[in-house]
Amino acid sequence: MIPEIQSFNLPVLSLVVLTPLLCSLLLCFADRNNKALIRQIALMGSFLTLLFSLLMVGNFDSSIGTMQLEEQHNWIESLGISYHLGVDGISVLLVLLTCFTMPFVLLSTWSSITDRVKEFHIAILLLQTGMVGAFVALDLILFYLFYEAMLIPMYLIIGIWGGKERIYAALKFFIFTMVGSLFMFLAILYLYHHTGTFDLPVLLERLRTTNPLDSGQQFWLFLAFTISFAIKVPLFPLHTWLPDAHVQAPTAGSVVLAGVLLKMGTYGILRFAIPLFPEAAFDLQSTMCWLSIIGIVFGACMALVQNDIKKLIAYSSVSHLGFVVLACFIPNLESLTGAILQMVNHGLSTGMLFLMIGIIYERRHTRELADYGGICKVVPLFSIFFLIAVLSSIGLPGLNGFVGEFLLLYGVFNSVPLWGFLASSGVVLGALYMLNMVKKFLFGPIVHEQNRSISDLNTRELIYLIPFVVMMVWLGLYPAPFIKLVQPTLTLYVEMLQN
Amino acid sequence: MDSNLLWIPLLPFLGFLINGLLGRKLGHKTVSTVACSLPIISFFISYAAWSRLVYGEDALHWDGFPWIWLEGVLEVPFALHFDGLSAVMCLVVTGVGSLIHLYSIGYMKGDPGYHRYFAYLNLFTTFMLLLVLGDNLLLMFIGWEGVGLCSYLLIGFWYEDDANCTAGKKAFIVNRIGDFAFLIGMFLCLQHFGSLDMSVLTEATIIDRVSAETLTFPWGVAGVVTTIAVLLFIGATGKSAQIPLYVWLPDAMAGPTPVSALIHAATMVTSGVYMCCRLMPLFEASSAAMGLIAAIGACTALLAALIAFSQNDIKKVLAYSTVSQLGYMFFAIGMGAFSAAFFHVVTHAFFKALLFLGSGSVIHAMHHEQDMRKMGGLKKQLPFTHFTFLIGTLAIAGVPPLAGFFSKDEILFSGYQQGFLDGDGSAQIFWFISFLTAGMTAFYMIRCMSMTFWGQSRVDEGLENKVHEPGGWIGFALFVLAIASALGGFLNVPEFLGGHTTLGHFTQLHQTPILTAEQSDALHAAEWQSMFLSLLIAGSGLVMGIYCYGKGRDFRESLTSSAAGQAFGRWSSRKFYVDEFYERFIVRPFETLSHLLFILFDRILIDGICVNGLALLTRGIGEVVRKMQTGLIPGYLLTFGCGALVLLYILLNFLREGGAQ
Amino acid sequence: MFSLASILYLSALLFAVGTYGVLARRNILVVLMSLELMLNAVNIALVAFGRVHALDAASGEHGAQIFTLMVLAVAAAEAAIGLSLLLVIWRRWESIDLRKLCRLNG
Amino acid sequence: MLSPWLEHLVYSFAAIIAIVSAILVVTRRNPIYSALFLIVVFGAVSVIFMLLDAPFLGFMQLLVYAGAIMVLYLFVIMLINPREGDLPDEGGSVEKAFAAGVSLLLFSLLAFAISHSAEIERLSVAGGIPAMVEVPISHGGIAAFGLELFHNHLLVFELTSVLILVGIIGAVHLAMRRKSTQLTPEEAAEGSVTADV
Amino acid sequence: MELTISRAEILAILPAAILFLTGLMQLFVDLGKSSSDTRSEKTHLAMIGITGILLGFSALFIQGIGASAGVLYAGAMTDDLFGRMGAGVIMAAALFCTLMAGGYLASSGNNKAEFHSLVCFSAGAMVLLCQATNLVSIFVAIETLSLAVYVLAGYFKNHQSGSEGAFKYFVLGAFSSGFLLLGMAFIYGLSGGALALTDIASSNAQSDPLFAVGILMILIGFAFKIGAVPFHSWVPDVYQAAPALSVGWMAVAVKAASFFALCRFLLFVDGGQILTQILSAIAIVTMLLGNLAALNQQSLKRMMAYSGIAHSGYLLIPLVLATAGGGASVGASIPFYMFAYAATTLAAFGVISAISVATDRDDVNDLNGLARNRPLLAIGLTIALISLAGIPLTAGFIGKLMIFRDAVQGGYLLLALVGIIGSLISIYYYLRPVVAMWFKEPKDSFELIPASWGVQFSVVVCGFATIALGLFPGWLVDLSKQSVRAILG
Repeated sequence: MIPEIQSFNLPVLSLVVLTPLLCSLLLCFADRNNKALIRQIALMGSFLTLLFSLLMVGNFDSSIGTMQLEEQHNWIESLGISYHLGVDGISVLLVLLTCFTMPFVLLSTWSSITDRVKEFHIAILLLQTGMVGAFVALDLILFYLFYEAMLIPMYLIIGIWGGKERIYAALKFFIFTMVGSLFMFLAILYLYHHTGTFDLPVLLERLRTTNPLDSGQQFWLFLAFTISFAIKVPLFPLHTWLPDAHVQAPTAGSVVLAGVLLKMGTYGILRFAIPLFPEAAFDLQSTMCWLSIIGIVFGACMALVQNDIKKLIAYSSVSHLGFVVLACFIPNLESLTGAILQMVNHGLSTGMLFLMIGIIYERRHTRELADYGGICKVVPLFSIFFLIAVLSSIGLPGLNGFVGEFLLLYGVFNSVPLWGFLASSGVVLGALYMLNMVKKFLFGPIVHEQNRSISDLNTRELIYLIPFVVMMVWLGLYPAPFIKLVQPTLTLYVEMLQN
Repeated sequence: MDSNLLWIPLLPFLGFLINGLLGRKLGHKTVSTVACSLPIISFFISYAAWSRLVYGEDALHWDGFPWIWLEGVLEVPFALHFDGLSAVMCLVVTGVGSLIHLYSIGYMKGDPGYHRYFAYLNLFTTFMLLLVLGDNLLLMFIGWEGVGLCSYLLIGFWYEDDANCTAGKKAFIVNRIGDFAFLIGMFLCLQHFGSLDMSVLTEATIIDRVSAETLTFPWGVAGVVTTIAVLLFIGATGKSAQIPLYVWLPDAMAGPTPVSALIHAATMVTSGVYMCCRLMPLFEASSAAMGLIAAIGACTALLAALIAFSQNDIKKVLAYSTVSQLGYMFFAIGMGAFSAAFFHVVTHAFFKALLFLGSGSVIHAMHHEQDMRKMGGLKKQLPFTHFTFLIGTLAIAGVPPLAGFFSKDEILFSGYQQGFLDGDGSAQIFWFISFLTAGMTAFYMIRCMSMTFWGQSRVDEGLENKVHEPGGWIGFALFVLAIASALGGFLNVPEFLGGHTTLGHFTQLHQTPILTAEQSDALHAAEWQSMFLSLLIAGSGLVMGIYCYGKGRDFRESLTSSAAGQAFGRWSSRKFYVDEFYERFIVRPFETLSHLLFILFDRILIDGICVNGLALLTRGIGEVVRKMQTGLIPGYLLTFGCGALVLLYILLNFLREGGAQ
Repeated sequence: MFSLASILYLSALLFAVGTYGVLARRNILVVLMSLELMLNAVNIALVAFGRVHALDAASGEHGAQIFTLMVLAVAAAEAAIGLSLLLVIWRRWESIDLRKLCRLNG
Repeated sequence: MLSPWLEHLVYSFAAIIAIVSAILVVTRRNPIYSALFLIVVFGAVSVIFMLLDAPFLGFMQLLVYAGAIMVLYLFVIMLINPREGDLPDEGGSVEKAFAAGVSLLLFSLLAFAISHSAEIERLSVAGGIPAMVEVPISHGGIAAFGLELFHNHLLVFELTSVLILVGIIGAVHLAMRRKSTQLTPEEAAEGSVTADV
Repeated sequence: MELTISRAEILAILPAAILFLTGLMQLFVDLGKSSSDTRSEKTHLAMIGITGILLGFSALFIQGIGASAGVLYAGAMTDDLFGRMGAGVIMAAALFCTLMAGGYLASSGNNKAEFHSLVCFSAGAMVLLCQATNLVSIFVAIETLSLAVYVLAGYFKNHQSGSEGAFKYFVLGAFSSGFLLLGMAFIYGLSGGALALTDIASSNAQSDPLFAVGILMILIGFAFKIGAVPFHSWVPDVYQAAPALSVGWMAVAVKAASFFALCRFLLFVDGGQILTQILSAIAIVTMLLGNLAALNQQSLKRMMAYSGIAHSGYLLIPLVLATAGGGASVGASIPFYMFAYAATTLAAFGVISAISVATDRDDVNDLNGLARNRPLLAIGLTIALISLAGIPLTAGFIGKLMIFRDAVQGGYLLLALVGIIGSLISIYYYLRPVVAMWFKEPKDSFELIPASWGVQFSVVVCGFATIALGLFPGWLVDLSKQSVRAILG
């Protein structure tokens, strides 16, 4: 799907990671009043990043499952920290997702963000650097750096451009995340103390061979890592920051948050928590699975009773990512593949939903379901796109949502039928709350006069919505290439977990 | 390998794209041309394909491309399969579908959502064809949910009315419940068959292997095949409106009438039956499942018929009759008479579409008046409609030689055979139920006829003279369908009437038993008996109806006014309070529970106490610590001194102990 | 001849008395004096130690005494600063009560 | 050179005087008295210095403390000249008792440490009586003292000059009255400081 | 025996000497007009100061950065990398204080040479303290710098609470130096009349209870200087009342000097495991109390005071490890952390000084809308706070990383855990100013906060340094390790 460009070996990953950073530095010197220029620079930067990420996929050899395109340079020898990047099947799709989302997010903010444009774009580009970096970092400290580096920009984005309760929400977001990550930090240090390295591959090797951890250590370390990631996901019952953050964040913030940031948690579990401490993961498997199943159902129930659209979708994210976490803890190929696809799918569908809510919010300045109804008549185009997004998020076969969901649920069912059964019930509930929302939102008679004058999607909005739809259909009808990208890695992964 | 198959579903999809994207720009004319021509073309393509089957080829197959494709672990291709069964279904779908498309041109004239309507209709056709042609359950599932989506969209087509949207939502969600079971069923198939390909699922040897395996549930052990069959059947109950998931279908009548005809009568609702036929060997392998299916089928048939008695909305009557007919089909499946069931699918597609379209033209003529109490004596104004509707009625009532007669007779015979020849007790009961139902069907259809067309007019003056026969495409569609439902029966004339059960053989659903002469004689005798009985019951039903709604009005009065009559009337007209039951005992409790959870658990417990509570606690401690800083120098000095003392004490104490040791 | 221990006890006692003065009194002047007292107490100990180690001291014969001299200098400088601060306080607060200085707290 | 018992006598005498007047220093209400008694303490201490063969230090003690520091004190006392009313009312018996307790504990802990110190033990009775080693006559004399000061402790000596300088600068800056009477912003904002709490 | 001073000795005191001379020059230059124009910026003072400090700084390199001169002035001081590191921190701090002082003092109408020269004098004393290897010199250096800082704390003498703060500082300081002195006396006595640390280390009386008491007393003396609980009482009051710049100077330089001296001291003497336990207890209490008390502060300076206490707590961890026999390697985090802390704290107090000049207060709400009003300052302060909170890509993070890593490596998980919890709590109050600056709108009086070129320059440089040290700390880390190794020679 991407032209194979094996010939010249650029440091592709560094390019992907650093382009947004450089771009944001460039922005620092831009004139703050020349908003158009700032926006264009940022947009160019993100598109360039997308380009590089495609290049990355082009250079990515999908036939082998090991780390690829690795780059390793000494950084802080004296502390044993190295600049070590690499991608494998697990991360490549997520990097792609991130780079895919960003330009359109930026595009979406052209009309919504008019205050402190410069700061905003700098922040969001830094955010991208952080996200991509975290996905490709192979040095624990480096990962931690990026992981935390996402925090400040997101915090600012929520806090500066957010809604009424933004300060509370931003603080909650920050503290919640910090709680987790600081304990993870401690755990990382302990690992260093135990193995004498921060480098993930080496670390894994040593843990397996020279200096293994005893079960007690495994337990605590696993806990430290998993809690941190579970907060990011967010896994029930650590989810309460999410609704606030989503509701208060500006559109772009919500999109990035739902589209990419939450994946950081599931990715972390997949990349660090489980491979590093397999036994502990195995011991706590049922606990985690039950938690995520509860999360699936609980999130759905919560979503059912929300009146604020963004809150509703926030809770739906809790439910959806419950699936992913559940699958992460089921070590078989189907479920893991499903999990990764589902991360991407959730990124696409929920991201698109948030984009569209942002669009309607710009026109109507309310997120209360009660204030809408019947707008399907006024904004048919909008309604169609919205419906597509909804359908993809409730996993209608033929759209992306279904593929991941099916693989994932089958994987779970295959190893623990009961869990598979319970989790699948989330599919029904998903349809329930989503269609409720659609009914109240789009259909029915028009009760509010203001709704008669809403304008439909304009070209710019179409430009950044259509790619999402295209991806949804592509992933829904011909996901094979994507699956091929991840399969070899996951095969190795599963083998590793088996013994 | 025949990629032309792809065009059958693809063409309507193109129609959907064109109308959906550019529909608003194009005029009504282009829209309808595009929308109707494409299904017709795919009708002819499937016709061509069908003819290839007729001339020997046993099946056409398109390998397609890898879809959900985990190399060596889970390989689901996007492949199409065209055998006898799917061929016939294709023809029905595209044929009847095209007719209804044409009909809609007249019916939907001047509707603001014209292009939207046709787009949906095309999309539906696409998904239906995908459902029919899909070579594996998962692909079928795309169609399966896709048609659900379309019905959702079309039921809520006039979305300004809240009720319509609610109905649509209900349809989708109830279907989802079924699909949930379907999904689990597929998981089990994957687990035990290792594939979802129809060829594998119907492979006798594999089925034998699997049927040896069992699953343990908390409540006991069950065979894998049985479980799968039951789960898939539950899926079917959702789609095909069987107990307990039939409740959405009557509400689905909120949609435009052609939609009701196409989706909720002719095609979609029969996809459950189609699925069962597709997996015939699988179902046959589990007698328990078959029993359940038969029971559900029979009961559904009866219940729906009972409700149909007292409905005054013409479409509701037809809706319940649909449910009841579907019950028949499942009854047949339960009895192992797949060919009969599928035969009934086909004939039912004809006459039920006819009836709906007829009612549609009535409603159209009456300016969207559906209440039969406001009709009557329309025979004069709508002679043609009346004629076609009559044919439909007789067909469904099972009057020879119309289509319904043959199919229904086969179904009843299958019950009769299993019940009385093979001496199966439960089968006898089910047979009897469906036997009664046949009579009821005739009765309430006659009731519907007479309330609508016969007797003196109850139409309010305003309309009286406006009512006129809708011509054009509407008439054409009615005409074609009337012929079809008149002659459709001859597709599958049983041997004892000198036929060859063509359809049965063509679809490979009917296997002629190898019998000795006297066995076949006995069989034929039984067939004659059963046919006689069914004719009898149908006739009596007709006569009763004609009498009650003709001369014997006072007799009817006396019946209805009697206590039992009233009680029955109330229950029947309130649909036996099933909706209320669901509403009160499932939907509402669930919502209240969610509310409670949200307030108590999420807001108060987690967010309030655990999160913010902790924060407050910390700040409280901070406040206390802060207050310890009094600002008095002596206080500071004392802190200093005491601190020094304590440290000194600790030190010396330690040293003393150290010295002691 | 008096022993080293006895001198140390003496200096400890003086130190304690000084501490008492610092802790108990409110009059800034007296507090300052008590501080001087503490320094003196230490001086005694120092000199005594120096005397004991007069010949074997690693820091030379008079190490302790020189240290003490430095302490004297420090004491003088401290007294100067302390007293001028006292003057400042007196000007701004019209009081030499230690407890009055409690505007800063929390 | 006094005879040992006389030395002992003088020492005990000085010690007692030192302690008693120290206690008086910290207990007198009127700072003047405290100051006077403090001078007595210094005198006693310098006597002890003498006894410890540190004559030069003894003189310095008298010069610096009694001569300079105490004069400074008295000068300040005269300057601000607190009347009876200005004298802060001392704290109640409770806090006095508390302070006493703390200082007593401090003493006892120190004493405990001293009494348990083997080293002190050794030094106290080293080589039997007399505990203190004989020192050359020059010991503690100004010449030896000065030589050592400028050889081993030159740096510190120089540093002391800086110390004194800093002391002078500080004293001048703090004690000097400002001509310009306008308040600094921070002064103007007095109110806010407590409002912060 | 005639008086001889070696070249090494001269070079060793050169930096300090230069600083002293600078202070003197500033005094003389200003002598004429000291009392008159206290509102002018007096750039000449800044110029003299800067040149002097830079000269002194370059004097550090004459011997070669890594060179170790061994014992100088009969063991009164040494001249090694460790000392140079300390001197580096202190001079950097002095440099920025001098840069900012002019504008700050002028705008508060108090610009006299005393401030500048006192900074220089105390800086000199601190430099010597970092190099001092003998009890007397340590004591005198400490007292010199203390006296200077007392005066700086009460520099605005007409400022009522200012004088109160200064006096509190003075009384408690004198009290603590009493203890310090007592401890030194005991150690001198018990180590056979040794004053030089090397001699003390080689003396055989280390097991004696009185010796331990002596060490404890000295510890208390230092604990007071670094504001460790329970000897911290003075910190908040003094910080809140003193002029913002004096506070910046105290917070950085005094703490740095004390920690360097303490580290050197503890690496020489061996207090036994009880000392380790006592130290770790102090560390734990300090971390917790500092962070908790800072939570609800409204005054920025007061908040910074408590945060400073907390940071002393973190910095005690390496000392604990050092006394626990971790040896040289563990102390390595102290020099680095000090540099990091200096950069961040100076940036913070630069901004605070600007605020307090503009709004007459240092309330958190006075920062409202600073990001619009003065983005440069806002960014600077934000970076500083983030670094203090120990969030990655800043120097503060690397510092915490080193400290906690050492703690874990040394098996002191508890300390690390408490540290983590502490920094978790700290995030709340470090974010409050950020919220005010970025999320809140400025008050209706939208006048631009006057910030002198000196302040702006310093804030930018310090902020930049913070980030730079966060990204490329390698060289400094190596230097720190090397320097601590150099102590023991």
